[in-house]
Amino acid sequence: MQGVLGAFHEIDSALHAIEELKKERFGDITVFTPTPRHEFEHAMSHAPSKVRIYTLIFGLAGVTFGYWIPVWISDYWPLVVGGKPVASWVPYTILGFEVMVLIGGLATVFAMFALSRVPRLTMTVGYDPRFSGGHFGVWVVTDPNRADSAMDILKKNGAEEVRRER
Amino acid sequence: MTQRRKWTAIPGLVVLAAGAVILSAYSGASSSQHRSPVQPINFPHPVHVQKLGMNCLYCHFSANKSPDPGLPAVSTCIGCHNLVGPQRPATDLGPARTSAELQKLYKFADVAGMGAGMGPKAKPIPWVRIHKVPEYVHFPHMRHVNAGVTCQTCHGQIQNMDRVYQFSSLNMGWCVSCHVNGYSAKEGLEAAGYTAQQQATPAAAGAVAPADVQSGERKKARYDCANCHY
Amino acid sequence: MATTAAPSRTVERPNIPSAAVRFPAIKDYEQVDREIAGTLRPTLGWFAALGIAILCMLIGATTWTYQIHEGLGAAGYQPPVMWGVYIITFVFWVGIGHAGTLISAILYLFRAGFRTSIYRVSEAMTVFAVMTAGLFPILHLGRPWKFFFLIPYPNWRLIWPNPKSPLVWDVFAILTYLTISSTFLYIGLIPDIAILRDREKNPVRKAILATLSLGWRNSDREWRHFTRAYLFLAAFATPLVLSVHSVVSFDFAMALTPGWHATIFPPYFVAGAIFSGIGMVFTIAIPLRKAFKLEHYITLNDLDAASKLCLFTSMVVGLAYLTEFQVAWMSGNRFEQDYFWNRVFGQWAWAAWIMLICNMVLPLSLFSQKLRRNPTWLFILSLFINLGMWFERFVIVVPSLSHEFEPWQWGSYKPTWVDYGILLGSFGWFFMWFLLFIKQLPAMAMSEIKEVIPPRMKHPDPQLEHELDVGYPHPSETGEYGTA
Amino acid sequence: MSEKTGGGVKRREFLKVVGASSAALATAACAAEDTGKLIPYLVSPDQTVPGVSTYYATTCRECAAACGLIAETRDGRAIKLEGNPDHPLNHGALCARGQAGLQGLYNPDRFRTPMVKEGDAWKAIALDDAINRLSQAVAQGRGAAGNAVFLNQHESGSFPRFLDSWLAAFGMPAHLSVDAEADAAAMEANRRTYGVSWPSLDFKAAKLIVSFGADFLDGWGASVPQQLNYAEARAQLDAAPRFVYIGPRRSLTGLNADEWIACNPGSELAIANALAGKGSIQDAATASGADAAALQRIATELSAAKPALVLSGVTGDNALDVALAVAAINQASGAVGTTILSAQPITSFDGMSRTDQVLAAVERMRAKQVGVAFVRGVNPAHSLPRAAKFAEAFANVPVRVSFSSYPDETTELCTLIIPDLHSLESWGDAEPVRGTISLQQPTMDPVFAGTMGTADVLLAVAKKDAANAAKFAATDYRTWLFSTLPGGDKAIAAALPKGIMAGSLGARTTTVAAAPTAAPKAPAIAATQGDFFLVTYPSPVLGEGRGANKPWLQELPDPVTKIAWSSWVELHPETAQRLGVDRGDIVEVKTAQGTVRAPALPYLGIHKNAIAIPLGQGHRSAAQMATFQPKNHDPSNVQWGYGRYARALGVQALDLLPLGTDGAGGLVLTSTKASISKTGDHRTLPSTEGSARQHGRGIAQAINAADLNNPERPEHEEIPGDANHAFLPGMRSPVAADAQGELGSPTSANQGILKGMYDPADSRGMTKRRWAMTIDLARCTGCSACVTACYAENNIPTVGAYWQNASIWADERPGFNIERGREMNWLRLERYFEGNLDGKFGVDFETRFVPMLCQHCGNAPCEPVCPVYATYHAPDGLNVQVYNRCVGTRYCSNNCPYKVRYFNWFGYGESDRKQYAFPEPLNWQLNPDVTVRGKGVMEKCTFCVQRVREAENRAALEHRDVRPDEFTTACAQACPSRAITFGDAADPNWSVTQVARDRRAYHVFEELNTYTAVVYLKKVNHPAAGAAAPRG
Repeated sequence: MQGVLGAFHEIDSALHAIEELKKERFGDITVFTPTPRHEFEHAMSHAPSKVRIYTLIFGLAGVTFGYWIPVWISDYWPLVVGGKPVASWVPYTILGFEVMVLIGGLATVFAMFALSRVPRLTMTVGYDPRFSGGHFGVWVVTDPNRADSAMDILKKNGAEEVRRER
Repeated sequence: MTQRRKWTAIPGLVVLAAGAVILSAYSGASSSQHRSPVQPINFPHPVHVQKLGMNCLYCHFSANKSPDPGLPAVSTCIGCHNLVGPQRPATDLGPARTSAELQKLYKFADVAGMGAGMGPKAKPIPWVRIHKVPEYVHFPHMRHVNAGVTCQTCHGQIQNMDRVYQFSSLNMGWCVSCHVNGYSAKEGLEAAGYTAQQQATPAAAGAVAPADVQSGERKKARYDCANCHY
Repeated sequence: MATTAAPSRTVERPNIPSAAVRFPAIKDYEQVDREIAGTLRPTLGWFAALGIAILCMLIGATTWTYQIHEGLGAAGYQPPVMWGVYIITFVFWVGIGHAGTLISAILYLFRAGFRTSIYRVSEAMTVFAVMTAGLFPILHLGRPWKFFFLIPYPNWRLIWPNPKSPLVWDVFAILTYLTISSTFLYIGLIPDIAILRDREKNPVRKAILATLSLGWRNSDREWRHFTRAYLFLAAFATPLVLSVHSVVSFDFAMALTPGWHATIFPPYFVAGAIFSGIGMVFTIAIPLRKAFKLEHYITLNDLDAASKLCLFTSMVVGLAYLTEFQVAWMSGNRFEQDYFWNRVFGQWAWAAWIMLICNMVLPLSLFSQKLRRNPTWLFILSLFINLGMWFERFVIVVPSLSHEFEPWQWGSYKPTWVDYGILLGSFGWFFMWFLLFIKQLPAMAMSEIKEVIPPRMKHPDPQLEHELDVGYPHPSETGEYGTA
Repeated sequence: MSEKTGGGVKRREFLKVVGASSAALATAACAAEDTGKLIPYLVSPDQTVPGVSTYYATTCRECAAACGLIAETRDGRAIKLEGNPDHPLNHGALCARGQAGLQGLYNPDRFRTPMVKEGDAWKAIALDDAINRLSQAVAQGRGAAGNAVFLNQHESGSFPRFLDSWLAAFGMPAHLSVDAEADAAAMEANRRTYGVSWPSLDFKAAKLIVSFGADFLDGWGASVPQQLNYAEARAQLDAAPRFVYIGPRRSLTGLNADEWIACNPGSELAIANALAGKGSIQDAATASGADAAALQRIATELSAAKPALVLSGVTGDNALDVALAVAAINQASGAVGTTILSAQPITSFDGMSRTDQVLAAVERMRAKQVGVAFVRGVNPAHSLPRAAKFAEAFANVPVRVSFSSYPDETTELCTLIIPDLHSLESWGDAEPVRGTISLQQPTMDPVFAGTMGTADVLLAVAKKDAANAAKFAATDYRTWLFSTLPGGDKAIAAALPKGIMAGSLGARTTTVAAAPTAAPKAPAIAATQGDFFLVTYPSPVLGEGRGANKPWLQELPDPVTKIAWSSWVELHPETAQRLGVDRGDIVEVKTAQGTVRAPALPYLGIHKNAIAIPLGQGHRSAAQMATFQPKNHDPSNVQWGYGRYARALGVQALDLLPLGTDGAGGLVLTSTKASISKTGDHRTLPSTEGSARQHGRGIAQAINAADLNNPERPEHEEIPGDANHAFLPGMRSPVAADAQGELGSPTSANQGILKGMYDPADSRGMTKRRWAMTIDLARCTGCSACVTACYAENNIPTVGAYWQNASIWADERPGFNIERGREMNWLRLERYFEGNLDGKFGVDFETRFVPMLCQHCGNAPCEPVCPVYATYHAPDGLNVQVYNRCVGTRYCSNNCPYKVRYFNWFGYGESDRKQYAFPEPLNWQLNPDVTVRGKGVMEKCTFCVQRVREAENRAALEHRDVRPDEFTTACAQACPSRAITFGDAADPNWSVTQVARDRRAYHVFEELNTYTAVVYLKKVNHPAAGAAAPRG
C-alpha cells in the first residue's frame, strides 16, 4: 500500500486540498486531525457511525439478563424474606437497569474499537506525529503513476510538506 | 486483515477467564474429598464387614439413635480381640497367626496378650477424623439412618476400603441436592453395593422395606437453612 | 460543540451564559500541547504531597488490619447505632464521585462550555472517589473475608445473594458505576495519550504510551466513531449517576427506621451528591489551576458558572432538609416526630446545625458575583461544603439509629481512633491516586480544548469564520483572568 | 478424674472451641483443614448415648431454700440446670441464681488442689498431704469445748448432723450454720407466732397483700415458691389481691406493688401499729413522712380484707417488734391457715444460727480462745461489717482451715485450703418441706481431681484418728448418707430418678441459741449522725456477695436499676437536683464508720430522706493483686479477693454500718444515717436501660382491673395502632404474606407455584406449624430468671469483664461493653416507669416489666435487607439467623423495630482471644446443640430452635408427631412466674393458642404491620380506690 501524505498547518488549505483531490477522483483519502472538526466530516461526507446499533442491541440484551438473573436466583432457592413474594419483580428493575448500562456501555466502547480498527497494534504508513499536535494531514492512497498529480494538488493547496510513502 | 484477528483475541481472553472462575467454583476444590489419612491402627473394615459380616451398628452403636454415630470404645475392640482375631495360637483350625496391627491395639489397651483384660495404663486410640462437617452444621445421623439412607450413600463402600477415605465432598451443595431431589432407596442400595436381586430381599435391604425399592419414589427432606444451621 | 453558540465581539460581561465560556488566551493548538504537557514534570511539592497521601493511606491500612484482627468492636459502634463512620464515609465518597460524571457526561449533553477545562479532573476524581467508596462496604463488614458472599457467582453452596436487599443493589450499582466511569475516563484519554506518545522521546515511555493509546492516529474514521461512542456513553452515564445515588439512598429509604423511611431520599441524595461533588471539584481544581499556572484554562468564567451550579444544588438540598421536617410534622407519626425533634433540638443538635450552616447558609454567599469570581473564597467555601456534606450523612445515619422505635434501646455514638484512622486512610488513598494521575496523564483534555479554540487559517472566509467563531479581544485587554 | 471423662472433655473442647473458631473463619473450610482427632471412650459408660442428653435429678444449693434441680448432662458434663417439676418447692421453675450454679461448678477460679500457706506464699499440695495436715490441726483443736469454731453455710439435710457428730467426736462444739441473707427477725417472729421458722405463704387466698419491706420476690425467704404462688395470685386478674408495699425503698418486690407507701426507715413499727389500730394514724404519718390519708385508706382496706397477708422484712433495729406486730395483724385477719400455712412449713431454714452467735464466736477468736477455725461455704470476712473487725480476730486463731472451692476474703486469711466439691459433684440431701427429702446426687465426675467432698475429708480424718476410726466406719459419705436415709438403698434407688422421697430426716442438733447473746444492740437509727437514712440491701442477683464471681450474674442487670458490673448509690431525683448530682457522678457517702465512693443513681423509688446502696460487690483481696492476664491459664495464678469476675468491682456498703443486731440477733442493715457529698468524678453507669419511659408507644401495656370487663377499654386511645386483637395474623400463619395469599411467584401470586417448602401441601410439610409465644405481663415480676436461662441455653457470651474490650488504646473498665450497649442478652427485661413524668417526683408511679425478645415477625423487616439470605423466614414460622452465612452488615439490626438483634463485636467465642467469654473450664457448660458464634456475626433469639429440632427428631424416631406442649423454650421453662407460654399457634391443642385468645392480648408495634409471633397480655393494675393507674 503506497500513497502520498501531505501535512497542512491551516485547516482551510487542507479542506481545499481534499475537495480538489475528490474532484480529481482520488478515492481512498484519510484525514488526520488533532481534534474532531465538522469541516472535515462535511468534506469527507462519510455515512454516520454504526456504533448506535451495537449500543441498542446490547443494551436490550443487558436489561433482559439483568431482569432474568434475580428472578432465577430467587426461584433457584425459594426463601421467603419479609413475607414478600419469592420473586418480587418490582425491585429487580434496579438490577435490570444497572446491568443494561453495564453491558450496553461496554458494548458501545468495543463496537467503537471494532469499527475504527482500534487497537492498532502496528503504526502503519501514512501517519506523522505532527497530526496529534497542530497539523492536519491528508493521506491519499494512489498508484505511483498518479502520485505526482496528487502531490501537485497537495502542494498547490499549501501543504507544508508532501511526501511519498510506500 | 490481521489487525482484526489480533484484537478479537481480547474478548476471547475475557471469556476464558470467566470460564476458569466458574470451573473453580464448581470443582470440589474447596472440600477435602478423597482425603485418606493414615490411622494409628490400620483397621481393616473389609475383614470385619465383608468377611465376618459385622453390622456397622455393632461398633458405631448410636448411629440409629443419636446425632452422634458413636465410636467403639477400646473395650469394644478388646471384647472380641482377647478371644478371637488373626493372632491365634496354633490349633487344629490352623497354624498360629499374628498381626502387627493387633499388637498396636494391645499396646493402646495395655493388654498383656490373648485372654488378658485391659490394664491400668490403657489409653484411648487417637483415631484421625475423616468425615467432618463444620460445627455450625448439625447432622443428625439417626434421622438419616432411620429414613433408610444407607451408610454408603454418604460414606462410600467402607466395607471395601482398606484405608478409609472421604468419599463425598460434604459440600453444602452436595447435602442440599439430596434434600431437594430426594433419596431413592434403590440408588441407596446400589451405592451400598447390593445387586438388583439382593435388593429384592428384605434382609439385604436392612432398614429399607423392599416396597420402597420397587416403587423407587424419592424421599425428600427440608432444605431451609435452619434445618441444619442453628 | 461550544462552537454552536452565537458569536459576540464585545468584551464578555462576567455573567456570560455558561455555554459561551471560551479560552481567549489560548492562541493555537501548539500552545495547548506545550502548556498542558508541560504540567507533567514532577515537582518537589508534588513528591511531598504524594508522600503525605501515602503515609495517610498506610495509617488507614494498618488500622484496618488491626480492626480485622480484633473485631469490629475496636471501632466506636454503640448499639443500636450499628452503622457509623464507615457508612457515612461511604456515602460521602460516592457523592463526591457524582459531580465528576455530572460534569463530564451531563454537561457534555447540555453543551456547557465551562465543562471542557474541568471535566478531566472531575472525571478522574469520580473514578478515584468510587474506588475509595467501594472499600467501605467491605471495610464495615463484621467478616470482611466473607465479602464474596455478596457477589453473584456460581458456587457449590448453591445459594446466591438476596436480590431483594438494597445492599445487593449497591453491589450492582457501584460496580457498574466504577466500570462505566473508568471506561469513560479512559476513552477520553486515548487521543491525549496519543499526543503524549507523539511528543515522547524516551523509547520506553513511548512504547508504553503507544500501547495505552491503542495506536490512535487521529484519522477521520477514528474520530467519527469516537465522537458517536462518546456521546452514547455520556447518554448512559447520565441516568447511571442518578440511579447510583438513588440506590445508595435506598439503603436508608428501604428501612423503616424513623428518619430513613422517606420517599424524598433519592432526589435528595442525588442533589446532595452533586453538591458535594462540585465542592470537591473546587477543592481540587482551584489549587491545581494555581499550581499548574492554568488560570487561562480554568478561567474565572468557568468558576463562575460552576458556582452557579453549586448554588443551585445547595438550594435543592436545603429544600430537601426542610421538606423532611415538614413531612415528619404533617405525618402525625409520633416516631418520626420524636426523631426529628431529637435531631435538631436534642442529642444531635450540634451535628445537625453544622450540616445546616455549611450546606444551606454559607453557599448563599454565591449569590454575590464578586464571591463567585473569587477563587480563594470558593476554595474556603468548598472545604465547608465537604465538611457539611460529611455531617449530612452523619445526621442521617447516626441520630436515626440512636433514636428508633424502642425507647429502651435508645443510645448514643462515639467513634474511636480506629474510625478516624480509617477515615484518614480513605483520604490518603484517594489523593494518592489523584496525585499519581495528574503527573502521569494530562489533567486537561487537550484534544477537546483544541475543539473550542480557533484553528489556524490561511484565508479566513466569512462562511467558515462564522462557523469557527474566532473573535475575542485578547484577555490581556479585559484582564479577565486576574490571577486571584 | 477418670480417663473416661478426660477423653470426653478433650472431645468436647475440640467440638466447641473449633466450633467457635470455624464459625468465625469458615473460609478455612478447605482441603487443608485439620479435622482433628476422634477420642473414643476406653469403656463406654452405661445408659448414656453420645450426643444424647442424660438428666439427673438433684438439689440446688445456691441458697438455703434447696429447690429441686434437673441437671442435663451430655457426654459426661452437666450443661444446663433446670427446675425439677416434681419438686414440692419450685415445681420446675428455677431462679437466675440457681441456674448460675453451673458457673460455680465450672468456675475458672476454682481451686484445682488443696493449698497451704507457707510464709506469705500459697503452695499447692496433694490431697492426702492436706488430710494429714488437717488431722494435726484437729489434734490441736480437740479438747476444751469452745476451742474450735466451724462456720458452715446453712443447709438443710443430713450433713449438718454428720458434721456435728464429727465435731462432737473430736470434742468440738457444734458448728454454726450461717446464712448472711436470712431474716432472723422474721424467723424468730414466725417461731414465736406460728411455731415454725418459715410457713409457706398462699398469696392466692389473700384479699390484700401488705409488705413491710419484705422482698419475697428478691430472695427474702424461699423466693421461687413465693414467686410461683404470687404470680398465680396476680393471674386471677380482677379477683387478684391488691398489693401494698411499705418501706423506704421500692425493691423489685416493691415495684410489683400496686401502691407504695414511702416511709422513713425505723417508722415501720408506728405504721404497723396504726394499721392494726393500736396507734394513731397521724403519729404514724408524721413519723414516717407518709400521707396520712393513704395510711387511713389502707387501714380501712386492711380491716375489711379477710384474710389479708401482711409480711415484714424490716432490717432495722426494731425488726423483731415489727415482725411481731405484723404477725398479730395476720392473726387478727384470719390469715393463719388460709394465707399463712404454718401446717406446711418450709423447713429449709430450720436450725439456722444467727449473726449474734457468729459475732460471739468472733469475740472468742479475738480473745485467743480458739485453737482452730473451719470455714465452709461462708465468707464472714466479707459478709460482716468492717466494724466487726473479723480479720483481726481471725488472725488470732493459730490454725485456720477453709473448705471453700473458690478464693474469697476469708479463705485468703486461712492457713490451709481443702477445696470442697461442688454440690453438682457430690452426694447430699435436704428437707425443704416437712415430710419430703430432696436428694442431691453427683451429676458428673469432679471437674478437678484435686478436690474432695468435705464430708469425705472429715471421714478420712476420723479414720486416721484411733479414737474415732470405729465411729466413722463408713467408706465414704455416700454410704453414710444412704445408711441414714429412711427406706435404705432400694427406696433411694427408686427415688433418685425423681430426686425426692417421702420421709423425714432425723431432728438436727439445733444450733440456734435459746436467747440472744450479748452481741451489741444496734442504735436507734434516728439517733445517728447524717443527713440521710442509709439503706443497704442484699442484691437480688448477687445476694450478699456470693454471686459476684459468676459472669452470668454479673452480666444480669439488676432488675430494679438495670445496672450490671457495678455498685451505685440510689438517691431521690429531688435530692440529686438539690445536690447538683447527675446520674453517674461519683458521690462520697460518709458515716461514723467509714466512707465509700460510688456513682450516683437518681431513683424515683427511694424515700426523699434516704439513700440506698446494694450489697454484693466490693470484694477485695488483703494483698495487692497484679492486674489479671486473661490469657494466663496457670491455675496457681489465684485471683484472690473473689475471683477474676469480681475484681475491682464496686464498693462494700457494709463498711458504712455500725455493728449491731436486732432483737432476734440478726444483723441490722438499716442502722445509721449518712451524709453524702459530690466529688468531681463521673463514671457512666453500665446500664442496659436506654430510656426508662416508653413515651406512650404501647410497648408495655396495662389495664385496670376495673376496666377488664369494660368493652370500650378506655386506656386504648393513647396506644398507637392498638387494633382489635381478636385477629392475630402474625400467629396465624408461618408467613404473613401467606395469610394474605400472596406467597409465590411473580406471575401467579395466589397459585404460588414457587412456594416450594412453604406450600402447606409440601411433603416436607413444615408449614403445618407456626411457633409462637405468649407473655403474660400480669404474671411477670421482672425477676430476670428467663434472661439467665437464655444465656445458659444458647451459649450467650458475657461481655462485661474489663478485659473484654479492644487491645490498643481502649478503656479497661468493668462493664465497658455494657456502657456501649453491646450486651448480648437475646432476651432482655425492659423496665418502664409510668406516671410521675420527669419533674414530678411523687410516690405514685407504676412499673411495667416487659421481656423483649425476637418477635419472629411474619413480615420481618430484618429479612429482606440481608444481602446474603443470612436471615429468612423458615416454613415453620421461625425467623432464622444463619450464623455461618452472616457477613455482618448489621443492616438487619438497623431495620429491627424491636432492637433484639445482637452483634459479636469481638471474638467472644474464640478461645485464643482475651475477650473469650468461656475460659477453661467454663467452656464445658456450652450447649453442644448450639453453635458458638464467632466475631463479626449477628445473633438473636431463635425460639430455642435446637429444642424444636430435638423434639422433632425424638418424634421422628418414635414415628409420631410432636405432641402438644411436649417441649418448651429455656425461658418459659425457667420462668418462676409461669408468664411465658411457647408452642405451635397453628395447632389449637397447644396451650399457647388458648392463652393467645385472652382479651388482654396485643402485639408490640402492631401498627408496623410486622405480624409478630409473640403476643403480650396486658398487665393488670389494681390502683387504690379513686386513683387511676397511669397509662402507657
